[in-house]
Amino acid sequence: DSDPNPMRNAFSKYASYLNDLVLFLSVLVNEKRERVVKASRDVTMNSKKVIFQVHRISKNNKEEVLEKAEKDLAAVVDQYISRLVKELQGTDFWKLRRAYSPGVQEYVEAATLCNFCKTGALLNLDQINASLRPLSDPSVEPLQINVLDYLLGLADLTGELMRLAIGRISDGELEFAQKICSFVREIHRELMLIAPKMDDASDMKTKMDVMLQSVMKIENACFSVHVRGSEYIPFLGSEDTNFSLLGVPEIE
Amino acid sequence: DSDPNPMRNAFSKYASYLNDLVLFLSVLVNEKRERVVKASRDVTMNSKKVIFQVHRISKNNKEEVLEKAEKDLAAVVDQYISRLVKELQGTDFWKLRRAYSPGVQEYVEAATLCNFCKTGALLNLDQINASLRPLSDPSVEPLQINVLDYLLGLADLTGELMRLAIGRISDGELEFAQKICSFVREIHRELMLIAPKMDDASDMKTKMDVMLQSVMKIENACFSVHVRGSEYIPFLGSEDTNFSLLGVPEIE
Amino acid sequence: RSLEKQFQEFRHQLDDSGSLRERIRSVAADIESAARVMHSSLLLIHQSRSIPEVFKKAKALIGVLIELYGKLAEIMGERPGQYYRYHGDWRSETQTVVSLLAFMHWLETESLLLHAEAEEKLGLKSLEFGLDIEDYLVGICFMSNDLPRYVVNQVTAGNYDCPRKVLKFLTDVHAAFRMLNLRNDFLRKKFDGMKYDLRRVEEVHYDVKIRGLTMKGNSTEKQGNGGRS
Amino acid sequence: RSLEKQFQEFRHQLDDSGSLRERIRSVAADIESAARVMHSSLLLIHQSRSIPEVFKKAKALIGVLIELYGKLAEIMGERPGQYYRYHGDWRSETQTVVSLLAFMHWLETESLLLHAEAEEKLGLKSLEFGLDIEDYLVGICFMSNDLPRYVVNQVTAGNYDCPRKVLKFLTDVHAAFRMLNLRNDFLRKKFDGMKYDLRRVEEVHYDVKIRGLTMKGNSTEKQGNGGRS
Amino acid sequence: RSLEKQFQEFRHQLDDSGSLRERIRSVAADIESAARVMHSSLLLIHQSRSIPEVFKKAKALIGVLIELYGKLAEIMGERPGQYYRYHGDWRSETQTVVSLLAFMHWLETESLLLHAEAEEKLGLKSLEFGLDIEDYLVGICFMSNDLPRYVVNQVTAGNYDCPRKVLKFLTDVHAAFRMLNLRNDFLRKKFDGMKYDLRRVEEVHYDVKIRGLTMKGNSTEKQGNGGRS
Amino acid sequence: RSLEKQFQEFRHQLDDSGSLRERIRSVAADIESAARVMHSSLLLIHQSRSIPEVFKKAKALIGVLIELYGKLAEIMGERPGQYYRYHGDWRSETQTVVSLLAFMHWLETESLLLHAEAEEKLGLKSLEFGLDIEDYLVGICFMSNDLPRYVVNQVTAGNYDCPRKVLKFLTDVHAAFRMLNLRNDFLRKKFDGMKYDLRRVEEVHYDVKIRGLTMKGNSTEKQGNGGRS
Amino acid sequence: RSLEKQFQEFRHQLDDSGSLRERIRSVAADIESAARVMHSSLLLIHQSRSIPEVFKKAKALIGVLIELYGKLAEIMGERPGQYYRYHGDWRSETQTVVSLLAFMHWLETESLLLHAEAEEKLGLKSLEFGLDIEDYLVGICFMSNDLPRYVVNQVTAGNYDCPRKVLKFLTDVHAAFRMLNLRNDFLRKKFDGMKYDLRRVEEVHYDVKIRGLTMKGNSTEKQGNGGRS
Amino acid sequence: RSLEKQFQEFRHQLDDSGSLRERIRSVAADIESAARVMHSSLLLIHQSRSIPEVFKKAKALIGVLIELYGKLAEIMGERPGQYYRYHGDWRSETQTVVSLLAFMHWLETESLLLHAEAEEKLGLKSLEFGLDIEDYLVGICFMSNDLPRYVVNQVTAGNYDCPRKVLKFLTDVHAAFRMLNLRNDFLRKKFDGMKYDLRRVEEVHYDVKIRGLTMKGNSTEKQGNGGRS
Ligand SMILES: [Mn+2]
Ligand SMILES: [Mn+2]
Repeated sequence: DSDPNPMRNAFSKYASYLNDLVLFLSVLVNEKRERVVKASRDVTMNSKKVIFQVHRISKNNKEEVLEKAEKDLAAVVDQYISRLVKELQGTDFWKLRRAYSPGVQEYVEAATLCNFCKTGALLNLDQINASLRPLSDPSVEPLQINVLDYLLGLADLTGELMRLAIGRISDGELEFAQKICSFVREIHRELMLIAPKMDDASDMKTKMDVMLQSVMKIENACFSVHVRGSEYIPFLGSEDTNFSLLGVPEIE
Repeated sequence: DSDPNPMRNAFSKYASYLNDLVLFLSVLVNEKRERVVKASRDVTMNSKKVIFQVHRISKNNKEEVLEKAEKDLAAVVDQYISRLVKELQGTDFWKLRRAYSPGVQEYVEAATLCNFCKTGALLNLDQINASLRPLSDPSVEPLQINVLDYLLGLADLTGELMRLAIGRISDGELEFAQKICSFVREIHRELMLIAPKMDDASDMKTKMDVMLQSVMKIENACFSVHVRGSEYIPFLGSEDTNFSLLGVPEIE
Repeated sequence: RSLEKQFQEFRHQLDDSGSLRERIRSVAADIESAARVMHSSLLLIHQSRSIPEVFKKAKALIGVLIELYGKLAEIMGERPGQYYRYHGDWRSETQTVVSLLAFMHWLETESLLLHAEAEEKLGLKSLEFGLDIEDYLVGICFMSNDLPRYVVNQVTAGNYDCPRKVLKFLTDVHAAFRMLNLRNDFLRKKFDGMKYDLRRVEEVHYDVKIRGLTMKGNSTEKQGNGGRS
Repeated sequence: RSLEKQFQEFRHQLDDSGSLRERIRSVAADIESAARVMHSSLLLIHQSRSIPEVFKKAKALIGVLIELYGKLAEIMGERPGQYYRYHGDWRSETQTVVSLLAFMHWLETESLLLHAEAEEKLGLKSLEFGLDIEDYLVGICFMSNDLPRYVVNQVTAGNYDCPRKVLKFLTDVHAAFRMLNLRNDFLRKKFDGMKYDLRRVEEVHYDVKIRGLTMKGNSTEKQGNGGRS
Repeated sequence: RSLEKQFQEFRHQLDDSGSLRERIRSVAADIESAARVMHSSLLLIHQSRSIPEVFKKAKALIGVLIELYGKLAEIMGERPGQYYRYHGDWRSETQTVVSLLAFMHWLETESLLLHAEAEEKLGLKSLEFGLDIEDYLVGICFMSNDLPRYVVNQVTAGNYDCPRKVLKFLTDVHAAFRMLNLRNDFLRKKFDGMKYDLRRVEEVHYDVKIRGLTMKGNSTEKQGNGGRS
Repeated sequence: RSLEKQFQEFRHQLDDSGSLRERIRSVAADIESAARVMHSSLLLIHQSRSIPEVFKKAKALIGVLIELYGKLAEIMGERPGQYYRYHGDWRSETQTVVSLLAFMHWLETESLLLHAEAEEKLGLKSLEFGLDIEDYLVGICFMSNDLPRYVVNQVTAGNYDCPRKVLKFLTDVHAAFRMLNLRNDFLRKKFDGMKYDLRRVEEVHYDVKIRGLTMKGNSTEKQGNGGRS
Repeated sequence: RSLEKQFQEFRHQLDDSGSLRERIRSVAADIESAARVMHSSLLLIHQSRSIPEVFKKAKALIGVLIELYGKLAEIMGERPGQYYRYHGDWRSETQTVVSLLAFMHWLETESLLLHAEAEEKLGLKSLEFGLDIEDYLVGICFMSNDLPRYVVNQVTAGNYDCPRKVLKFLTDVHAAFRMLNLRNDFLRKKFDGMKYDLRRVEEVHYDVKIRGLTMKGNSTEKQGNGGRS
Repeated sequence: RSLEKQFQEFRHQLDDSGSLRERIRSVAADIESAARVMHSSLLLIHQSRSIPEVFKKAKALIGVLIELYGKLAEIMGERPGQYYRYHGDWRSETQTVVSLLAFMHWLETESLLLHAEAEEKLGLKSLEFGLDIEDYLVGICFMSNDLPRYVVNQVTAGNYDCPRKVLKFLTDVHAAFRMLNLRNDFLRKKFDGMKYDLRRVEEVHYDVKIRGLTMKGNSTEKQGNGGRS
């Protein structure tokens, strides 16, 4: 097919131009996309491990468990987020967002969960982003988690907090559970106002429904502990001072 | 929690037993599963590339294109299937089937497609498995593709053959298209009898529906070439002998 | 032609494995049915019948189960290396069986039925056909789901010491599970549910404790099986 | 409290990007509307009106489009680096625009509108706001979809040389696309459809050729625009 | 022609069975409506109204139901052997009716409404048009679903003996059901749900028992129907 | 030509009703947004803030809503007789608004917000533009869905008399709804859901009652309940 | 009590509008049935029966339709201003009716049935109850969907001039529709489909033209209705 | 006790009808399998094998089917009046069988297989166990779905007269179906699909006719059509 017609020539010129651009797209971006997806998957898996570690918390091992979780979290940043950052460096964050968003969300979930357990407060987006800044080569734009991924991560956080609260109640840590309850309620109220404004509003809507379920699960658990505890309040404190409500340790 | 009760001890013994068994499961198998999934994904992607290469076929480049395709196919075996085989060696093929099945199916699709284009015949399962045997360490059981994956791959092959047939008709290669048509019809008829017997019969049922669509697409294309060609059969051959039906080359 | 010949052969192979599956399913249905009857008889425990009475029928059924698993093992013996091809056909039945055995074991010994013990009870000694570990673990979770109901009914029947024992047992089992590195799958979900069982048992324990019933209970109604109140 | 403050800030940011999106969508709707009118006037080509007549209105609309893309570029200029955040909101409109421009270009020059030419026609010179390559390629596929209809109507109107030209053009475009390494996505699907366009044009070419109409046609009905038959 | 003749005949037959179905559906709608009103009046039991008061309206509606089932039987009498062809059109209504009758029966007699009794109450004596067993069983399951709510509200109203009675009843019914080999269908699913009812009633019984309310309750608030607390 | 003339006229009419719809949707979006903020501030009731505190913001928003419904009424006034043509565009927003107003009304008066009262609160006095009855009823169902959560949190905050009051209210509303012959549609489905709310409130009431908390509660604990015990 | 009074009133209103809807639906079903028979008899046109023969039955049914629409108008007359509340219940039937009338009109006059003409044919002169414009337009789209089949069968029967006429007609209708700014709804989707009809008719026209059949056809088989070939 | 006695009796009845169903399903599976083999051999018709060759295997299978339906009839004979209770278990198999028989019948006789003929072919003469009319009709619709493919492949094989014949046949069948008042169910949906088959056959007929192939075909090409031109 070596016919020397100008249009085909133009197109093969065009095709070599594609070697700069389209192949840039399909090789560089497609393969970059693949690599980013893989890196994101690793971030997800290892963030999940951190979350799992936090759920190992119990009344007596709090410091120890959280210390380990924080160490693991730091490892996620050092090993996996940094790889993601390296892959993303110099490319358009928004163009590849779908490829890395799941990992980032899961990391947000893990980081905010650890922080809440330690400080009882919400880890801000600015704080997270500040902690990521050192990872990037200073010459290029650093990876900054965007508001959307942060909020989507927070939405999932409430599910983990619910699991945590149920566990804490079983462990007799009522105050901790109540603290979680207020915190989750507050996040729910704030996100309710924000949800419809997000770019992916319909995803967020389903997350909001799940979140309300989580809030109510915590409230119901607090309720049943409360009514059970209320029943004998007059007698408590006199007879049986060290009988903590619904705590396991008294067995034996 | 260092209480010295026998049950808990039993359980921690049990838990250390899990270091042999469950952690074997969760580390060895889960991580093995992960690795097998990844290897399978690579097999899929590179088999798809082979298929794509075959679709570059045209009237005048057949040998060249198929040679390249076969080389690529051999590379899939050498580089990716062999990795899969290495991962699977010594483990239960059926246990991890879900993890590697997609890759194997796609490889079957690519291998049978190449073979059909070259020889016009169906590459048998035995032939494929024979070609894989050298990859394995002779001491362990070699990877042998099972009937189910082979048949699922064949089912998808018919879709690729349909695309091929449409392309060949555009290129004036009617006979080739008709050959494809008979071949696909035959596969459809044979699979129709086998489909309900398969382990994953419901998956196969949807594939059968798609396959019938493919068969009919080829038949319809052959039909319209035929009626168009029939119209002037009396005049053809006399005037314009080298006017091949619906072939591109005559332009210019 | 070779194409037809190949497909003919496939047809035979698949017919073959189809009829194998049929045989497996038939055995699995028998296992299911035996487990159902066994479950039925164990349910009497909630009506505070005495353990020996409750166990009589159940124990007889273990013999049936051994036989049925023997059949399965035999069938699978015909197809070496294909255990996991057909495993899905008797999974959930086996999980139920494990849960029942583990519950009986607890009633008798107040300890957890270990994996090896479960295999032994079912006559599965051969390496070829064992009890899948995940099935065992799911079975334990199922057993846990039945404990709150058991505790509630025992307390109703006056057996006030029961919650303490079950709570201790369940706490230990729960702790043991937490040592495992569970994937995000069916087993993990079942295990997550165990927390609710634990909580419910704790609540009952609390109810009993706060009323000072534990002391009384232990002396007077040791067996807790005085018939229905 | 910092929590509330943070969320308040988010609310502002999202309101902000929401109103930005609103502005983008409004421009995109205008692009869509201009493209629709342009398409409408180009449709007259199927009724064999003369090219200059058909193009008059269409060309005027290119000016409108330049302006609208200018607006988009301006809006995106306010948000450096967020092109791909909002890109989805004007994608499909741009693909349609490309298909129309490429069709006009072919009618005038019988050659393919190149990516750079398309950008130029739309006044997109800045690096910040260019024509996404995939959008360009999808646009070319859309154009291809219209060619069979064009060829059929031209032949009906007596322009017998048209199929040959279109066939040559489409064959080249198709070959060029095959050089690309397309992912298995929307673009790939659109490209796969091009084969059917090619086949249909070939059929028409065949119909014309077999009847020896090509020779006649060229001399007598050069323009092929003698009004409706 | 024979083809036309055949379709003409089909037309008659289809029209025929169409109008039959229409008549059946109209009766079924009336049954549904009567059952709805009956249910509505039975709901007052949850507000601890006295049984006679609650039953007055409900009993009147049984008369209506008898009449409606009479109509159905008459219609089906026109088509011997086709009971099961049309049966689906009044199934779910009948299941609801059975559940209401069985609930009333329990309130009056503290025993299970038997199948034969249900048929009798509905005036179905003929062999041709009986109460399908599966419908009867589903109806019993539906009744079971209402019992936990009933027990909760009775206890709230001070009727502390109610849980014990209901528990005994439900345990017996549940045990009886377990004797059946149910297919894996709707009825099986409904029956599987019954264990949650049983569990809930057990919990309420537990709540009452552990607080020693059973003793008090029996003496002072025997009927437990002193209006809303 | 008459064809063209007709379509020109259609064009005007469609553009007209299109821009009308645009205006309606813009107002509806504002209603949605106001309702959302209102809902968010009412959620503080679950954290046991005092009613006046919770209501401050919400009450201000009612003024906004009145204004927005005024706008809607004005727009519809331009199209007499077409209320139901556009009604779908603000339906679901109105249902939410009704549910919020009814919840506030109950908190203040412990009675149901009547249809006429709702219209009045929203400044809808004109006959032309009223509150559709089905929208009102769906709104009431939505309110009912929020009550179980409210009751649970009130009890946790020590307000033990709340379940009794809510139960009475919900029982009455539920009974009133049962009088209606609802079609098999959205409203019917929503109403069918109400029975689960009722059941949940009954359970909470039961939990409180069985523990004898109702007596204690009233006298000793008034915390967190500004104007209400 | 005011609550009860309110719901009693609601009950009346809902029952009222329920029975109204029933009446409407019954008329709509009759319209559907008449349209079905009419369609059936028009189908004979595809078998090349003569127009008068085909129209005889169809025309008689127009009388039936006038009567039925009269009934609808009467019913809606009882509820001024609620046309659009119930409009959905006869929409799709009306669209079918319009498509049939427009097809007949084209067969007789080779021109488009105008909206006013359609209203007149159906006896809808009153302002209160007219033919909704969108329904009219959807009906025209439906008619367009039948034209390709008509053209194919006419050509098969030897009526070679038919494609030219239909093409001209459909081109005009299509162009007229393009003037409208359609919302992204059902009508828009239907209209988008019209281009495939146009394309198909163009193809048939092309087939006839390229074979020089147009000339022959016109002289010998003017009517093209000489029975089946 | 009467409760237990009742459930014991139920158990027998349910086991009974369960094993009956098992037997029916086993026969139905055999029918499905025979029909599948039959279908597969009939598919050779698309490869233009001669009818006798194609029919050889298929006809043998009719014998198998007769036997299987005999078994079904026998089983149902044990349960007079319960035909429609179990009918669902062999419905879809029977529909497939009818479609195959009707296709064969058309190939042999170019006429529709009547209901009575279908019954006869399957050896169903007894009144007790006939071929349900709706199943027969669905089967005919299924056959219709296969005709376009058949026609396309026949023309490709040079049998140019085939479209005309099939079109005539399908037009008649379609017209006959239109006489029926079908409910809005499965059959109606299947019948609605028949018009697409009709349309496709018309198109094929058109393609053949417009090229004047019908004349040629009949005289010159008889290849691949054993007994039919
Ligand atoms: Mn999570
Ligand atoms: Mn493929």
